[in-house]
Amino acid sequence: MIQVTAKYFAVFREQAGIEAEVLSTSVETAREFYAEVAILHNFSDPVMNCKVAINDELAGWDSVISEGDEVLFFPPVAGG
Amino acid sequence: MIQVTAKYFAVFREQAGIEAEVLSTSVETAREFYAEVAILHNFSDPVMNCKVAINDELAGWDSVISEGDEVLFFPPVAGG
Amino acid sequence: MSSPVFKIASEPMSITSLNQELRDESAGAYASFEGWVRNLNDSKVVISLEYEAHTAVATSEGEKILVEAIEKFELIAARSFHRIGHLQIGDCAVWVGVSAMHRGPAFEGCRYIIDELKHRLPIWKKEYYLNGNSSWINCQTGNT
Amino acid sequence: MSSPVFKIASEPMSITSLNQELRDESAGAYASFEGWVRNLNDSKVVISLEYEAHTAVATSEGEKILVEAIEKFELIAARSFHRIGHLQIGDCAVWVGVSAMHRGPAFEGCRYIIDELKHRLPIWKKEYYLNGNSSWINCQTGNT
Repeated sequence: MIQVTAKYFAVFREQAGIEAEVLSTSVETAREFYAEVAILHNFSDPVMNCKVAINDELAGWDSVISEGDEVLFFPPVAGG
Repeated sequence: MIQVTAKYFAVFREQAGIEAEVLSTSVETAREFYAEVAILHNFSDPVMNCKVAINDELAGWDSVISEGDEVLFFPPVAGG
Repeated sequence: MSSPVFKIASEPMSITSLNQELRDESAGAYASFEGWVRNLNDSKVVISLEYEAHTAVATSEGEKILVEAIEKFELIAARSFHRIGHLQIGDCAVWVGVSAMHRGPAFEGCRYIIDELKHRLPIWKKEYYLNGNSSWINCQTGNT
Repeated sequence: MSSPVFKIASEPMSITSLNQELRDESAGAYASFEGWVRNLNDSKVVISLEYEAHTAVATSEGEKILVEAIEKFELIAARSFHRIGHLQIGDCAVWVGVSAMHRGPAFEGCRYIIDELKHRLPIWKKEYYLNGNSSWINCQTGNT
């Protein structure tokens, strides 16, 4: 198990009711970690509409997450 | 024969050496009138690259010209 | 829809206030184009240039182009001016601004207007070169 | 080529001075886009809206988009900002400005930048409606 910080933005933050939390997980990738937090907080957006950043850098959903990482979950964007 | 004022702009004015002149002509259309002034002043631009206005309104080259008209000869344009 | 305004201007214009005239509560997109006098044309060094226009015909033709663009692209508003007289490198020679609900029509309408202005307005440009020569340019030759 | 600058801005910016930063003696064309807050989205009356961003990621992704556009369209320079915080109807939420030798690349580069910004920046919009409701918007739904 590793300890990872999950951070939530915009509608994810509102749905989760918190900005960030430290979670213990046995998953390997950002995609699997999203599946876990989506169940935890009832997120319904599929990954293809969302983005993930690891330690403030945009990352692919198949990136491996490591002990101590901050994983940022970005719901569908709407700039402009 | 009708009396018509020919007005020249930009490179036409420089080639003709005058801004305007009153000419007597027996032609019927702006196109034929241009052919006459082109010979008179050595204009080499074909009508398809030029424009004509009659009494300050853009007109087609086949417009009929009448006694007292002002016919404006516009060389190839270069706005912007 | 506000009525379109096209101006032949012998002095610099305030683009900031023209931009304000395009505003509308339903406008989500604004696109603009500026033509700047540049220092090279056809690999000759340009030091300044002179624009001449037939003001009455250019103004009515310019307004016609704005109306066409508003109808064709469902723009909310459109404005444009073209400078005449002696301009220096970097001066704004022509400006087009449009507002629309969405960005697609704003870009397309703005592009339509500048393309038509360049081909249809009775405006002529004389370039003055570093070597002391000058030459009338036409839109078949190099151009912005 | 000047280095591109993308900014997440919590206060209004001076577009006039940003325009100046794009100037270059070889630039013949300038194209700009502004996204304005409009009063209707999906037929609901909007009274104001709130933009939230992840500033660090949005800034680096924004700069990446500007660099892509400069290379792809041979732009001379490109700048952009996106506002965050609470905006009112008519406020400028996003601005893109580019300069190029000619107008084709200027229009295409400007369009490329705004299209990419809208899809790639971690920025979120919450609309507040006349009826007291509010809702997070995503770019699959109605948009400028």
